[in-house]
Amino acid sequence: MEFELLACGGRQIMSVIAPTFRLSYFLKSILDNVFWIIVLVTLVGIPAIQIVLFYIEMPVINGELLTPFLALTWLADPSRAIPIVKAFMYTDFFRIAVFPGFGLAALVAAGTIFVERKMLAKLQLRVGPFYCGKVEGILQLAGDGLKLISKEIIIPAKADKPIFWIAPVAFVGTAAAFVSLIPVAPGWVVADVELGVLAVFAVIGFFPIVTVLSAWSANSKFPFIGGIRALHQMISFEIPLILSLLGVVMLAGTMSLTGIAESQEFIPWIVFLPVGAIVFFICILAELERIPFDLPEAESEIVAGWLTEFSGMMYGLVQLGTYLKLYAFAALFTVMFLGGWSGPMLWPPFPEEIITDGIQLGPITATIPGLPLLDQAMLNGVLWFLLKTVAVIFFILLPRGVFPRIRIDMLLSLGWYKLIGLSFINIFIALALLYAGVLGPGGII
Amino acid sequence: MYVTTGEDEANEGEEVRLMSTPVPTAQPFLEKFPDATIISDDVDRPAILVPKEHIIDAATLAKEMGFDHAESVSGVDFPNDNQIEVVYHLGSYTNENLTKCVLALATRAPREDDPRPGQDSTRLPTLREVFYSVEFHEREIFEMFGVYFEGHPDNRRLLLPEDWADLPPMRKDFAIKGR
Amino acid sequence: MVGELAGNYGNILLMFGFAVVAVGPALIISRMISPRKRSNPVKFLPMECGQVPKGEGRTHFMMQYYAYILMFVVFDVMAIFLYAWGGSILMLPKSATLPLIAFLGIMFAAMAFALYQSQRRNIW
Amino acid sequence: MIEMNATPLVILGVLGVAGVILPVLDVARRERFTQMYAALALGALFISIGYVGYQFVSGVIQPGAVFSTDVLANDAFGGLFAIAMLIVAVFSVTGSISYMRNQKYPAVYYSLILLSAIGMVLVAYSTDLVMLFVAWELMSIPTYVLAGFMKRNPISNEAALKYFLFGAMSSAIIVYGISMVYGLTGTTNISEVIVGLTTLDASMIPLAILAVGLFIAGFGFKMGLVPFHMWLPDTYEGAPQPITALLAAATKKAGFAATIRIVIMGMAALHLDWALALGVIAVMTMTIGNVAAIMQKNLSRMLAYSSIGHAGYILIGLAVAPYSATGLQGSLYHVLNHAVMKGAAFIAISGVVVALAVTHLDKIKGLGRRMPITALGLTISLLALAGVPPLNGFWSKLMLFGAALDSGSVVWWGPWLAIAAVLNSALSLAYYGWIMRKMYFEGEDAKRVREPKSVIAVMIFSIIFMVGLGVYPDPVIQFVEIATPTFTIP
Amino acid sequence: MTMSAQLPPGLQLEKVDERIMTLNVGPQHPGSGHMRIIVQIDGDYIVACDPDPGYVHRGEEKMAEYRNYITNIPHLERPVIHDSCNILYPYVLGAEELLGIEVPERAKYVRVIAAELNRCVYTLYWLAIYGIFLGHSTMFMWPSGDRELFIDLLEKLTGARVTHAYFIPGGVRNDMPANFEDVCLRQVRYFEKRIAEYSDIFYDNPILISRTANTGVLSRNDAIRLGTTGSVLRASGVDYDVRKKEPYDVYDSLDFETNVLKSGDSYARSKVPWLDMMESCRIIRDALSKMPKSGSVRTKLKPNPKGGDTSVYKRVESGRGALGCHIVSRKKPEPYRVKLSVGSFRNLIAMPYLLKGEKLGNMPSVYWSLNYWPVEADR
Amino acid sequence: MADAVFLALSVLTVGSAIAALEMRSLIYGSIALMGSLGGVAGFFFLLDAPFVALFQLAVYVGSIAVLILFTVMLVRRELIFKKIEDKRRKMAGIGLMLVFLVSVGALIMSSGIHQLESDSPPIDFREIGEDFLVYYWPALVVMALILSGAVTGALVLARREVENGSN
Amino acid sequence: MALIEFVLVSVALLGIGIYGLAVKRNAIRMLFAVEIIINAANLNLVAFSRYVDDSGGQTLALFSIAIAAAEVAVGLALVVVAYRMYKDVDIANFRSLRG
Amino acid sequence: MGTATGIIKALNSGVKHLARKRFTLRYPEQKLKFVGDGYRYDPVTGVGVAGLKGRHMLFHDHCTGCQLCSIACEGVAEAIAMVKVPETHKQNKKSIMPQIDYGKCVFCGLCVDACPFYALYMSNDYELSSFTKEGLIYTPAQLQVKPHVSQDAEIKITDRGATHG
Repeated sequence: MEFELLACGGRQIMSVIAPTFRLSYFLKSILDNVFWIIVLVTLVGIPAIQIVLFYIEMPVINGELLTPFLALTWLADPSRAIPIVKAFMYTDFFRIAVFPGFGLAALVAAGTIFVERKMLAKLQLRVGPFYCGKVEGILQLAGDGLKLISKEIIIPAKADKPIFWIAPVAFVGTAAAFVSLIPVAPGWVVADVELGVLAVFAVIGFFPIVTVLSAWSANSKFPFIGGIRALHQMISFEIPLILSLLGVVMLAGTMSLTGIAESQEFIPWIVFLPVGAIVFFICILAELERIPFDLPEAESEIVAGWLTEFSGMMYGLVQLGTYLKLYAFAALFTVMFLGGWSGPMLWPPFPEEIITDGIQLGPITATIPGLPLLDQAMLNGVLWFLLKTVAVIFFILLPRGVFPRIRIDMLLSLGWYKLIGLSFINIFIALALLYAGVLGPGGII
Repeated sequence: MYVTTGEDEANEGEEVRLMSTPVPTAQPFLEKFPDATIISDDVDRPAILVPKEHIIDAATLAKEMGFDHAESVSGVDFPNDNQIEVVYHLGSYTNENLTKCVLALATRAPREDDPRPGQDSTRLPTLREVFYSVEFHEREIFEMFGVYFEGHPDNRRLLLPEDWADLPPMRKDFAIKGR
Repeated sequence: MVGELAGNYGNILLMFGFAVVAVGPALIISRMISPRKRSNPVKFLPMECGQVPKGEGRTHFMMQYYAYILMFVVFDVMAIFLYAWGGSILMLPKSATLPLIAFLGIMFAAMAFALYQSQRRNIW
Repeated sequence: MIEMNATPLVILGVLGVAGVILPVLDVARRERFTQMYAALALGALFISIGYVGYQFVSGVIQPGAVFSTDVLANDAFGGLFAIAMLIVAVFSVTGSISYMRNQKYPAVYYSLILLSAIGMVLVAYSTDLVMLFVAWELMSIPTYVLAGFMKRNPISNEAALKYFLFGAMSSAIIVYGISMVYGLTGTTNISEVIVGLTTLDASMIPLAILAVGLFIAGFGFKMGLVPFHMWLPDTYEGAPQPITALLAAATKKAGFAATIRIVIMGMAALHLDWALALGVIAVMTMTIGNVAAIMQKNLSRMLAYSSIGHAGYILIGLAVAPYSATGLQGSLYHVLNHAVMKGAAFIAISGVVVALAVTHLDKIKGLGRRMPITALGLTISLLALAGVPPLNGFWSKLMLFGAALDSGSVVWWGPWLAIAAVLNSALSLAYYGWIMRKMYFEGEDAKRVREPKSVIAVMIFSIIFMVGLGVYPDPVIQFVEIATPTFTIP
Repeated sequence: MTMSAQLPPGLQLEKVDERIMTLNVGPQHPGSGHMRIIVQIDGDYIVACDPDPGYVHRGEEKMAEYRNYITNIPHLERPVIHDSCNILYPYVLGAEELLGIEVPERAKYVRVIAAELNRCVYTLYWLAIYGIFLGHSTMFMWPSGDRELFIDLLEKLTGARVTHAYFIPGGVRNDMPANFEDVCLRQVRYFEKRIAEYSDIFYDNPILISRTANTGVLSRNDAIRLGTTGSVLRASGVDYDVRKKEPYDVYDSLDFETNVLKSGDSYARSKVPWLDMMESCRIIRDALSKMPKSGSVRTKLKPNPKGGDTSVYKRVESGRGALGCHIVSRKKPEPYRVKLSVGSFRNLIAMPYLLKGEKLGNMPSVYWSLNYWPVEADR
Repeated sequence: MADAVFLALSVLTVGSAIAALEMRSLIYGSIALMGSLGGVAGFFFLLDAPFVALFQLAVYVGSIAVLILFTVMLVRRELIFKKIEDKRRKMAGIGLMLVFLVSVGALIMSSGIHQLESDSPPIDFREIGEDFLVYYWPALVVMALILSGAVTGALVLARREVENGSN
Repeated sequence: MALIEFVLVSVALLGIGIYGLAVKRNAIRMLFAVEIIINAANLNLVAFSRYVDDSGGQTLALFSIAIAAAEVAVGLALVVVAYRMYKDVDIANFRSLRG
Repeated sequence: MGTATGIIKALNSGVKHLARKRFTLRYPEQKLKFVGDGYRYDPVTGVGVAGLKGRHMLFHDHCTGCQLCSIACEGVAEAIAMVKVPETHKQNKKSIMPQIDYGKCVFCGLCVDACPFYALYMSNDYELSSFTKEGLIYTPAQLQVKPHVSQDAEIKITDRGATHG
C-alpha cells in the first residue's frame, strides 16, 4: 500500500518535471486558437479590410476600376489576372514585401543559413543537417524555426521589459531598412535614394544602439559584457567602413547606389581599388560579428554575449536580423565593388510568339496580354547580382571554418591602426587616379 | 621562435641520460635528524619518516639536496597508531642525478577520534614556504583528513561540497555505505 | 515644392515598419503556443553559470576601451565630412584639395595622439 | 578669396601647426620636454604677435573694421584684439610654466591654450557668421578642457562642468541667433547681412530684434553680463589660475569683439533702439559685479566679480558708441588695458597659489614681504584696474567716462551712465585697497619665499606696460584710433 | 595637487575595487569544464582568479580502499576515460611490484602501444576543446573525427571504445587481434599525414599565434617552482619526461624524442601535445616493429592476491604529465591506501598564477592550455 | 499626406524632447532624445536636405547618442533612476517657458515670414561640398582644429588617474 | 507646409531646451537640453535654407552638428570625471562653490 | 607578409577540404564492424580473446551457478544477480544463473574473466537502450539469445581522405 502511494507520489513529481504530452490538450489548444482567429477576423479583420478598401485608391486595369468583386471574377481568367499581378508588382508594397525587399532578403538569408551549415560541415569533414526533409536536410531550417517558435520565452526577472521585448524586433527592422537600400536590378530597389551610401551609414549606426540597449536591459553580467564588446567592435569598424567606400564615391561621382552600380558597367571598382575592397570586406566581417570577429558572442568566455538572455523566438528574430544584415552587406559589396547587376547577357529572351500569338492550351489558343511579367534585362541583372552576392556570401562564410576568434584589444588595434590607415591609402589611390587623369571626367578610361 | 627540439637540445638530452647517476639520498637525513626513521633506502625511492617538529628543516634539507618540487602529497590514516601520516613525494627537475629519484618524506600528526578540522590537535606545519607546489595538495589533505596546516594561507574547501559536515572522508572511520 | 525628396527616403522607414509588422507576430504567436510555466522563480534569474547571481548586472564597467568610443564620436564626424568633399570632388577645382589636406593633416595628428593614449590600457 | 599672407591665416597656420604638433611630440615624449613645450608655445605666440605688429607697421592693414565678402578680414580692429589676446595667451603660457611643473600632459595643456588663442583671434577677424561661430567654438571647447584640467581637484572639475554647460548653452543660443539672421537675410556674410537688414521688410523687424537679443544673450554669457553671469565666479575660482587669466582677460574680449561686429549689424537693423538697453545692462553689470566683489573672501572670486564689473565699463562704450566718437575707442582701449591688467592679476594669484597654495583673503597677510615682486605686480594691476591716475587703466576709463558725458548732448541718460561708472570705480578701489592692506599692513611674521621665475617675468612685463603706458599713453591711443571701426548711422 | 587642503570630506578618487566585477565562469558555462573559475575582472583584465574544482569529485581513492587489486581496475580508470590506459598504468605497475608479478615481454609492448594510442585519443580530444575554446570550430571537428581512428583501433584491441579496463596486474587482458598490426600501421601513417594538415589551419594560423603567443607566460623557474608537469613543464623549457627519465616497461628500448619549447606561453603549451602526438605515432610504429611476434601477454594470477606490508610510488607519463600512484599495502587483498597524483591537479596551481593580469579573452586559452582535465583533478 | 507626416514628426520631436527631460530613467531619456533627434532628421528630409538629415542620423543618433548611452550606463544604477525634483523651480521653469513660447510665437506669427513659400528645386549636396571647400575653407580647417582639440582634451580628461603611476 | 510651421516647431524645441537648462540640475539632462537647443537651431537653419534657396544654412547646420559632437565628447568626459569624483551626476549635489 | 601568407595558407587549406570525403558514420544505417564475435576468455591460458565488450551471452548448458561472476562483479558494479531459472541442467544443481542489470554494468568484462566454465561471453550487441529501468535487466533467458547484428562499416583510407564505407 505504502509502496503504491510512494509510486503515485513519485509519478506526480515526475510529471512536474517532464509533463506528459497529451494529444487532446494539444488539439484543444489549436482549436482554441483557430476559434479566436476566426472570431477576430470576422469581427475586426473584415470590417477593417472594408474600411481600408473604401479609402484606398484602387488601380484601374484595362480601363476598369478594380473592385474586390472584380478581382474575384478575374481570378478565374488568367488572361485577366496577369495585369492585376503586373499592376501589383509595380506597387511599393510588392517591392517592400516581396521582391527587392523583405522576401528576397529572407529567402537569401534562409539559403545562407542552409549553405553555411552544409559548407561548414563539408569543410569539417562531417555531414551537417541530413535527415530533415529527406534531401540533405533541406527542411532543417523550417524545423528549427518551428522549434524556436514553440519554445518558451523566458525574460529575466529584473530585466527592463519594454526594451527587452522591442530589441529583437528593432534589430530585424533595422536590418530590413538596410536591405531596402540595395538595388538588385536597374530600377528594382525599394528606396532609390540619392545619397544611398550615406543612408547606409545612417542605418548601420542603429545596430550598436539596439545591441547595447538589449544588453543593458537584460540586467545580467554576460550580456552586458557582450553588448559592450559589440558596441566597441561595431563602432570601431564603422570608421574604416565609411572611409573605405569613399574611394568608390569619389570615382563614381555619385552617392546613389544605383548610380554607383551603373558607373561600373564595364570595369568594376575592385580592379582600381582593391585595398578599399579588402578593408571593406574585413569591416563587413566585423560588423556582422562573424568569426574571426565574433567576440561579442565568444561562447567560451562570455557564454553567448549579448544574446545570452534571449530565448525562443526572440533569439530566432535576432538570428534572422543577423542574416538579413549579412545579405545586405554582401549585396552592398557587390554593388560597390563588383558592379552590381552588370554582366553579359545570359538570360534567354522571352519567346516573342507567346506575346503575339498566345499559348496553345490543348484545343484553345489563349492570348495573354501583359506578358512577359519581367523583362529580360532585369532578369539577367538579378541573375548576375545574385551570383555575385552568393559568391561574396561564400567568402563571408568561409572564415568561420578557418580562423579562430581574435581578442578584443587585437580587434580594436586592427580596426584603428591598420584598417583606417589602409582606407586612407585607398582614398589617396582614388585621388591619384582622379588627378592623374586615369579616371573621372575626361579620363583615359 | 617556435621550433621543436633542435639538434643541440637533443644532444644535450643524450648527455643527460649518460650523466644521471643515482646517488643515495636517505643517509643525510639520518645524520641530521637522529630521530628520523628510514623506511626505505632504495636509490630511486628513498622514504624517510621525520617527526613533525623537524619537517620544515627536513624539507629545507631536501631542497638543498636538489629536490625542487612536490609531486604528490598523500595522507594515510593509521587509526591503530592514532596517527595520520602525510607523505610528501618530492622530485627534482633540475638536478640531473636525481631525475629518477622520488623522495618520500613522511611525517605524522596526532589523530583525534572526534575530529573537528582546524580546531583540534591534528595539525602540522605547512611546507608551502619551502615547496610552493604543495599548496593545493595540502588543501586537499586538510579537507580529506582534517590535518590543519599551520601557516597555510588558504585552508579552504577544495573538492568536497561547501556544505560537507561529516567526517573528513578519507579517514578510516568514515565508512562507505554498504561496505 | 518642399518635400519632394522625402518620399524616397520614406521607403526606408516603410521597410522598417514592414519588417516590424511582419516579424512582430512571430513573437506573439510564440507567446501564444509556447508553454508558460511560472512555477519556479529560479528560472527567471539571470544567467550566472548555475550560481545564484551576485551583485549588479549593470555595473560601472569596461573602461579600458572608453577612449575608443570618445574617439569614434570625433572621427565619425571626420569620416562623414569627407563625403561632402568626396561626393562633389568631380565639380571642385583642384585647389580645393589643399584645405582638405590641411584638414586631414590635423586629424592625423590628433589621431596619432589619441591612438597612443588609448593604447595605454593601464590608464583607462 | 582671402590672400594667403593675411594676418588671420598666418596666425592660424603658425599657432595651428604648433598646437597640433605639441600632442604629437608628447607621444614621442621624453622627460625633459616639459619646458620645451612651453618654449615652443611661446615661440609660436611671439611669432604671431610679431607678424601682427609687422603687418601694422608695414601698413597693409586697412584701418577700422572691414566687412569683406570673405569669411575673414584683415583689418586693424582684428589686429588690436589679436594683440590683446595673444599677450594674454603669452601671460597664460608663461604663468603656467611653474604651475604645470608637476602636472600631467603639459603638451596637451599648451596645445589647448594655443588652439583657444587661434579661436579668439579668428573671432575678432571673422566677417562671416559661420566663421564667427566656428571660431567661437574653437575658442570655447579647449577652455572647457583647460578649466577642468586639474582632475584631482574637485573644484576645478565642478568649475569646468558648470562652465561647459553654460558655454554650450551660450553657443547653442548663438547658433539660434545666427539661424534667425540667416533666415531674415538669406546669407551669413556680415556685410551682406547688413545690406540685407537695412532693406528688411518692416514686418520682419521683431524677428531681427529677437535675433540680436539672442546674440547679446549668447555673447553675454561669455562676457559675463549681468543676467548671464552666474557661472562666472564659480568657474574663475575653480579653474587653474593661468586659465582663469585666459578666460577673464581673453575669451571675454573675444565676446566683445564679436559683440561689436554684431552690434554694428544690429544697429543697421534696429535703428538704435538697443542703446538704452545696453546702457542699462552696463550699469547693472558693473554695479552687481563690484558690490558682490566686496563681499568675497577669496581672491580669485573677488577678481572674478571685479571682471564682471569691468565688462560693464566696456559696455558703456558700446552703449554710447552711436552718439560719441570716443565711445568705441574707449571700449577698445579698455579692452587692451584690461587684458593686461586682469591677466597680470590672475597670473600673480597663480604665483601665490604655486608658492603658498592659498587664495583666501585672510591667508595672504604679509604677502608684500613674502613675495615682494608678485605683490608689487598685483598691487599695480589692482590700482590700474581701479583707474588710479598714473596708470594705464586711468586713461581708458577716462576715455569711456568722457564719451558717456559727451553723449549727454544726444541722449539724456549719458551722464548718468558716467556717474554710475565713477561711483563704481570708487567702490572698486575700496576692495582693492582691502587686498593691498592685507598684503602690506598685516601679518608681521612673514619671511620671503621663492617666487616662480615665470611669474616674475610676467609681473615685470606688466608693470612696465601699465606704468609706461600710463605715463605715455599716446602711441596706444593712436593705435586704438586706427583700430576703431567707424560708426555710420544709416 | 596644491589645493588638496580644500578638499571637502568624503571626496576621493575612484578606487579600483569599485570597478571590479565578479564573474562565475562555470560550472554551467561553455568555457569551463566541470568546474568553476571565479574570476574578478576590472574592465577587460582579470585581477584575481580562484579555481573551484570538485564538482565531479567521486572519491575514487576512498572506493579503492574497499576493492581488491583486480576489481579496482574498472574504477580507477573512470577519472580520465579518454586516457584510461595511462591512468591505470602506474596503478598496475605498483600492484605488480606489490604482488610480485612478472610481466611477459610481449605484454609490455602491447601496453606501450595501447598507452600511446590512448595518449593520442586524449590529446586529440583536448585539442578539439582547445580549438572550440578559441572559436575555431573546424579545429573542434577535425580532431574529433581523427580521434575516431584511434578509438577504432583501441576498440579493436581492447573491446571497448573508451573505458578499456585493459591493463591488469600481470599484463594485459587479451592479445592483439589478427592483422591488428597492419590496420594500426595504416591508420597511424594516415594520421601522421593528417596531423600535419593541422598546422596550416591552426598552428601556423597568424591569428592563433597572435592570440596565444605571449599570453600566460610561465617562466622556467616558475614552472619548476609550481611543480607543474607534462606539456606545461616542457613548454617552459624543462626537459622532463618520465618516459625518458625513468623509463618503465619498454620505453628505454624505443626510439623517440621529447619535445621541449622555450617560450612557456599559451601557444607553446598548446603545441607541445601536438608534437607529442607525432612522437606517439613514432613510438607506435617502433614498438610494432620491435615487438615479439608471439608469446603470452598475461601472467595468470591467483584469485584475491594479497600485497606486502610496504608502499610503492610509481610514475608514468600520461597525456597530462607525470602520473604517480602511491599504493600503501597492509597484507590484505585490498590496498590500504591508493593515492593518484595526477597532472591536472598539479597544474591547477598554475591557473591563478597565470590568469592574474590576463585579459578576459585569454582566459579560455590559458586555462585550457594548462592541459587541465577537471574530472581527473577531482578524482 | 505631407502635412500628416509633418504633424506626426512634430508630435514625435516635441514630445520626445519633453520626454527626454522628464523621463524618470536616464536610459529612457536617452532613447527619447534619440527619438527627438530622429524627428529633427525627419524634418530635414521634409525640407529636402537629405545630406544634413543623414549626417544628423549618422552623427547624432549613430555616435553622439551612443556615447551618451554608454556614459549613462557607466553611471550607477540608482542614479539612473534618481530624479531631483524641485517643485517651485519646476513651476517657475514651466512658466518661463510658456511666457517665452507665447511671446516668441506671437512675434513670429505677427512677422512676415508666414507668407514665405518656396517652389525652388532642392539643393544638391554637391553645392554643400563646394561651399565647404571653396568659401568656408578656413572654417573647415578650424573645424579640424576643434575636433582635434576636443579629442585630445576629452582623452586627457576621461582617463583614469593612477595613484603614483608615471603619467 | 509653410516655413512658419518649421519655425514654430523650432521655437518650441528652443523653449523646451531653455526650460530644461533652467530647471534640471542633472548634468546629463542639461546636456540633453543643450542638444535640443542646437537641434532647434539646426532645424531653423535648414528650413530657412530651403525657403531662401541657399546652401549656406545647410553648411552651417553641418558645422553645428559636428561641433556638437566635439562638445559632447568633451562634456561627457567632464561628466565621467565628475562622476568618478563625486559618485553623482547632479551638479546641485556637488560641493557648493559659493562663498 | 607572414601574416598574409599564413591567412592565405589557412584559407587554402579550408577550401581544399571542401573536396575531401566526409568522415562521418551514419549510425543507424551504418554500423561499425568489430573484431570477432565479442570478448571472451580462455581460463586455461588465462588470456582473453579480443572482441567487443558488448552485451553478455550466457550459455545455459555450461553455467554451473558457481556465482564467481557475481562475486567478481561485486567489487565493480554489482550488476550481476543470481536468479532461479525454471529449467534444470545437470551441471547446475541450484538452478541459479546470472541476471545482468545493464543499468549498472560497466562492461569491464571481469565477470567473463572470472568464469572458468566457458559459460559467459560478451557479444557484439551494444544497442541496449530501453524506455524503462526494468527493460535494462536481462534475465538468463534473454542472455541466452544470440544477437542478430549487421555490422559492416569500416574505416577506409583513400587518397581523398578517410571515410566510413
